[in-house]
Amino acid sequence: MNAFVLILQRDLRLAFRRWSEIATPLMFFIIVASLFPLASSPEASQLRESGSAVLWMSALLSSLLALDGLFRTDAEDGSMEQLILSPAPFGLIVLAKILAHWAVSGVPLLLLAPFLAISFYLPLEALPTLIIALALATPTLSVLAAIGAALTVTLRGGGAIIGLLVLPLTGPVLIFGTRATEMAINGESALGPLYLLAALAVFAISVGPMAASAAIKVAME
Amino acid sequence: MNAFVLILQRDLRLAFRRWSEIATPLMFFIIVASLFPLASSPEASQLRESGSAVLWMSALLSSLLALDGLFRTDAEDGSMEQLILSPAPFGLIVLAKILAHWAVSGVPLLLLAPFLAISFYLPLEALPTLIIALALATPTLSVLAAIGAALTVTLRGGGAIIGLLVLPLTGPVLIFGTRATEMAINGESALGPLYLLAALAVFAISVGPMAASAAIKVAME
Amino acid sequence: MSEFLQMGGYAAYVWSAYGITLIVLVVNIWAAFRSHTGALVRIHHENRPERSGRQPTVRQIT
Amino acid sequence: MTVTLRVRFVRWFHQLASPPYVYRLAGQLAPWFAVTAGLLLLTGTYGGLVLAPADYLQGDGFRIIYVHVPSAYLSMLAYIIMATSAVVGFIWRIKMAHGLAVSAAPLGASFTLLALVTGGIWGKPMWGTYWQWADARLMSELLLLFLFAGYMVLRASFDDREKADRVSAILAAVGVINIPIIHYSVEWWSTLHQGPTIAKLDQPSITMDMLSPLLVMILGFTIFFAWLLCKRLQGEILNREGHARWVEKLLEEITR
Amino acid sequence: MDCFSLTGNQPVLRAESLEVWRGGICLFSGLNFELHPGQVALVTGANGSGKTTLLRVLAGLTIPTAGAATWAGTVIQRVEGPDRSKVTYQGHLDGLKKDLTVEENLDFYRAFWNSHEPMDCLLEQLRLDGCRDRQIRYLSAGQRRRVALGCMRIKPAQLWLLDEPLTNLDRKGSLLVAGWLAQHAAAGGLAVVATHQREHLIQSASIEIEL
Amino acid sequence: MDCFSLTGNQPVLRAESLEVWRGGICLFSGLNFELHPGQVALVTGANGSGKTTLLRVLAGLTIPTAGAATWAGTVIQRVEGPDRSKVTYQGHLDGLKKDLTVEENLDFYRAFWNSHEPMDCLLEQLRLDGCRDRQIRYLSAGQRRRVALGCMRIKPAQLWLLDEPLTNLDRKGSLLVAGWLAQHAAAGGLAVVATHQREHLIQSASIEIEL
Ligand code: HEM
Ligand SMILES: Nc1ncnc2c1ncn2[C@@H]1O[C@H](COP(=O)(O)OP(=O)(O)OP(=O)(O)O)[C@@H](O)[C@H]1O
Ligand SMILES: Nc1ncnc2c1ncn2[C@@H]1O[C@H](COP(=O)(O)OP(=O)(O)OP(=O)(O)O)[C@@H](O)[C@H]1O
Ligand SMILES: [Mg+2]
Ligand SMILES: [Mg+2]
Repeated sequence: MNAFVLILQRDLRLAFRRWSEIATPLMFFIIVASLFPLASSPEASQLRESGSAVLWMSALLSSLLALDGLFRTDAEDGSMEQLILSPAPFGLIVLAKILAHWAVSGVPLLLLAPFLAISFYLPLEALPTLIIALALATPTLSVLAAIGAALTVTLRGGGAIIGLLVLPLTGPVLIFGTRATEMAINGESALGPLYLLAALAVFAISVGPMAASAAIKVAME
Repeated sequence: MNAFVLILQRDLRLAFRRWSEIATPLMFFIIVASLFPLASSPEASQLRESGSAVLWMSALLSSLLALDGLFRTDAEDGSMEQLILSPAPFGLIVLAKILAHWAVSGVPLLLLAPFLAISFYLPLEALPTLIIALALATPTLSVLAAIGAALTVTLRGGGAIIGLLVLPLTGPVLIFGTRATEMAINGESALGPLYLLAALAVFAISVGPMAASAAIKVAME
Repeated sequence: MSEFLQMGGYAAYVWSAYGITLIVLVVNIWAAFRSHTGALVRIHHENRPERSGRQPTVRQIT
Repeated sequence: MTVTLRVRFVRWFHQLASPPYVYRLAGQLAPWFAVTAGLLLLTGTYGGLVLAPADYLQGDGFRIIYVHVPSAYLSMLAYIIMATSAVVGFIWRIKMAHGLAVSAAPLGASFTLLALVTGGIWGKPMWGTYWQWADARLMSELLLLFLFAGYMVLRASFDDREKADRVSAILAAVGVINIPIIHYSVEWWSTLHQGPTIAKLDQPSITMDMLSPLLVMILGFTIFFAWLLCKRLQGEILNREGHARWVEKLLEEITR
Repeated sequence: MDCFSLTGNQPVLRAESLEVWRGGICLFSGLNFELHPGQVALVTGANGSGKTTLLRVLAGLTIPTAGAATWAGTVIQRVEGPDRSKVTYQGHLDGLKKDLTVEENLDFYRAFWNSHEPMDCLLEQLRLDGCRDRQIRYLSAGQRRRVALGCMRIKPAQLWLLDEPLTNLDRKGSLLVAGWLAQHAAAGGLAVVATHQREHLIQSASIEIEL
Repeated sequence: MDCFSLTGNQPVLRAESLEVWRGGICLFSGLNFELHPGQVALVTGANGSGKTTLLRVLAGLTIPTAGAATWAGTVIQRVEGPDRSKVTYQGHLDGLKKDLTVEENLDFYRAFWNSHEPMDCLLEQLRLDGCRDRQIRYLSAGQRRRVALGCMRIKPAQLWLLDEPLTNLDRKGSLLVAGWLAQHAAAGGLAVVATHQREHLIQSASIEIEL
């Protein structure tokens, strides 16, 4: 448990040391979501239609983007070996790293999403569902991205390959997420897809860190 | 000139040594462009409306994504110092690196774009304009991304900060590019924005490598 | 007077625009003064770095 | 005659690179700027809100012009000042020029924000919407805000000030491309946003009693900007000079 | 140095006919040795002879092709839980975070290894007092190595596995490490040290393994 | 080794009251020296004393706070064009591409420096013949250093700037480097070498700069 807290603390401190790193995925999220309407035709009705799609796509991208270095930096400076050799279970350490990543990428995204949704003219009643859906989806996305990062930890250019490996896996998350948003926009109850999102999140968090830690150990051998 | 060819050759070889690196931005491009219709409602008329926007956004993102390591790997393994100390002008070497990057990220994108455009139900008559616009825009995007990569070459998490620095710079390219596509879709002549795109490309290619090389030299100091 | 305040029906827009402008100007003034006095205070509390120019030795080996 | 002029110019140029001189100059100019800016802004506001007649199309809503246009114009001016002085600093290695660029950035960012907000507020009664994504001018003005932000974030990520100066100067220079696009976007594409209004003085599309408060406001904003630029520059110089002898002396004077 | 709670003279680290292959080449085979408490082993050999590989096998980071390394009777990779904190490994890479300061790096490992050693004395020994609040990225090569050695030293482990610890160190640094090794051995610790600077460390060693 | 076309005894590398500050600390100041053709300078000093910084200044990669380093009369940063290929710099990092093989790395630098030296003999000297087609990522630390030294050696430069070239090298490797230095000096070359292993290189040196 001690190790968990320590890793969480260290990774958060590293992220805050360069505050630009926290600001950047967010800025990215905003910029993508605001450039998009520029590139498409500007009518409000249209924006609402593709708004939720754009929100989800850019949430996905910004949570994937920041993940390249999650394990790579540790592997390249030799800390990973020290972490592997620690008495604490390695899966727990990996979980702490994922949690830290989510705290600096996922949480601010949740806080920003409502504003973007409003600027895309999504109806106000849909907001709670949208935020719950994002809150359930972003941890899953982080775990998935972490598995990708673990698989490619000693490969060069892993940053790009992560997208390749992980994007197909994010399909279900995106489908349920946008389905929930759409249902909320149409005024229906979105409980169904939300339950499915929650199930995905539970599954990802319980299995993901183990898979990622196994992959790292093999890659580091 | 010798140095130019050598760097081009080396970078292409490095890219092909890990073929996944070439495949990844493409896969990314395809997946984003095919997940998008999934995430939004799938009607043909709608798709056509956002089709060109999605095409441009994903072209932009995929050309930015692969760029993180363009100078960073060289800086971290010490090759950059050797390149700086070479008798050849450093701007030329940077240009070669950008060209190599464009060849493995931009060119395949150009080849794929028509298929995607068709799958988004864009009118066939708009295709030539779309491809010319992409052909003029992608080098500019590569140069801009290279400037971002150069500015952040010694920063940790530079990968993420690049987005913030480069996306505002890409604004004009996106504005002109989507404008051209839109005009072509409406059956008008898109010569105006295409000329502007060409001007931007010429400007970017003639000034960009100098800016990037100056940035690298300062950052490595 | 109240006619003036109503701005021909555009009161909300005009007054909010002017209000926000006032706020931005005031915040700018405050921030600029703080950046100046802040620098003064910081330097005052810092202690001066001592200049310890170590003299390297150059030896001929015979 | 010309020789003495040139000598004088060269000496002046050298003085401009000397921190204590610039610090003192900025300190002397600041109060004058403050007073002038205050007077101009007060008269301009009075003229704009009270004296100018209501617009025959927009009614009293048009009065937002007196804050919107000056802030929009100043956002661009601030960027140009920032970029030019950064480039000058880069080429001739003048610390003071970098200091000027750094001081202009947060001011420029705030005026950009102000232009966006006042424009948005004005847009609601005029266009029926606060924001129009596809309008190139609005978009490029937003990008200008991001450019300012990027400049400041990039600086913050370097621990070495000189490196930060030189690297961020390159970013500032590259971003200049955005300025003509902001300015000409309304001419290139007919969009929602107003075309040039003031520049066409020969065929005034705006009457004199509407125009004069606007000019006063523009001048007032500019001098206000100059005032705060002086204050920020002073702070920036102190940050850079640290414990130089003249700073120590200055501190002694102040604490005494 | 406190003494480790250990039962007398029994061998604690043992290599049993270790064999490692890499890319179709046998690096070493039939490697047998025993290391008792209080003994330091020096691993020497030409470049590429397998010193690093041997140390990684002993740390449980690499699985040998044949044979086994055991620690107090247990095969090394199977050592779990608190017993793992009895081994420390310092490789060619330093394991430091470039964006954290010297003190923050040391603090992290101190908490991570559950150590209660005082830090001031350690920093003074390493002559890092002046760099305490400096980020690792601004340190010189030798200063980084010193911080890494400090992180190693702070872990209260009985078995030290050190891969070329003298790299980039100046003369005083080398003497410090040699002193540490002697001290460690005297307190009943074990160490396996790979090095090319045999002459600096041979005094403290009791076994030499030449690959 | 071919002789370099140089005019007799005039000083070629000269440091004039060099001074470098880092983070509010003066690393060294008032450093003056001259290096003539055929001379090798050894830079020694404790960790963090500024050896790497001095070499980077001499290579034109870092700008000194005061003073100047000149090469045949020109300030080093202003040296342009073919004259730049008269200087070679080998730092703490090796400048190799991990994904390319030994041969590919050497080939690249050979073409890049416009060199026509034969490679087989070099590989044999470095005892890398067996690793020719192996990617750098699979090499041991010392083998990587050997490849880097090979890349350095292949550039037909007159001034060598080497930062701790003996790091990770075994005994034979150290002897090889010392031999190269002697050979280089005999052929009229110049070298500035930072090292902590003074005893291995002092024979070939004619000036020692202690920071
Ligand atoms: C968020 C919305 C808006 C933004 C970002 C914005 C931005 C700008 C900018 C950047 C300029 C300076 C252009 C230049 O000097 O080249 C400007 C000028 C101007 N704007 Fe806006 N604007 C907005 C909304 C509006 C609205 C709603 C109106 C009036 C209906 C308006 C009227 C004007 C006028 C009259 C000028 C002066 C044009 C000239 O003389 O060149 N703006 N605006
Ligand atoms: N995949 C591989 N294919 C071929 N050879 C390999 C592979 N991986 C490692 N090797 C070889 O195995 C050896 C690894 O040796 P190791 O790193 O243990 O050497 P070392 O004794 O530590 O050398 P040094 O003194 O240089 O650090 C090297 O000769 C290396 O070339
Ligand atoms: N930004 C900075 N702030 C404070 N100190 C710095 C900064 N950058 C470098 N230094 C200090 O400058 C010195 C750099 O020394 P340099 O790398 O030249 O040492 P060196 O003689 O090569 O040492 P080594 O033998 O360890 O390689 C170090 O003491 C380092 O701590
Ligand atoms: Mg080794
Ligand atoms: Mg050094």
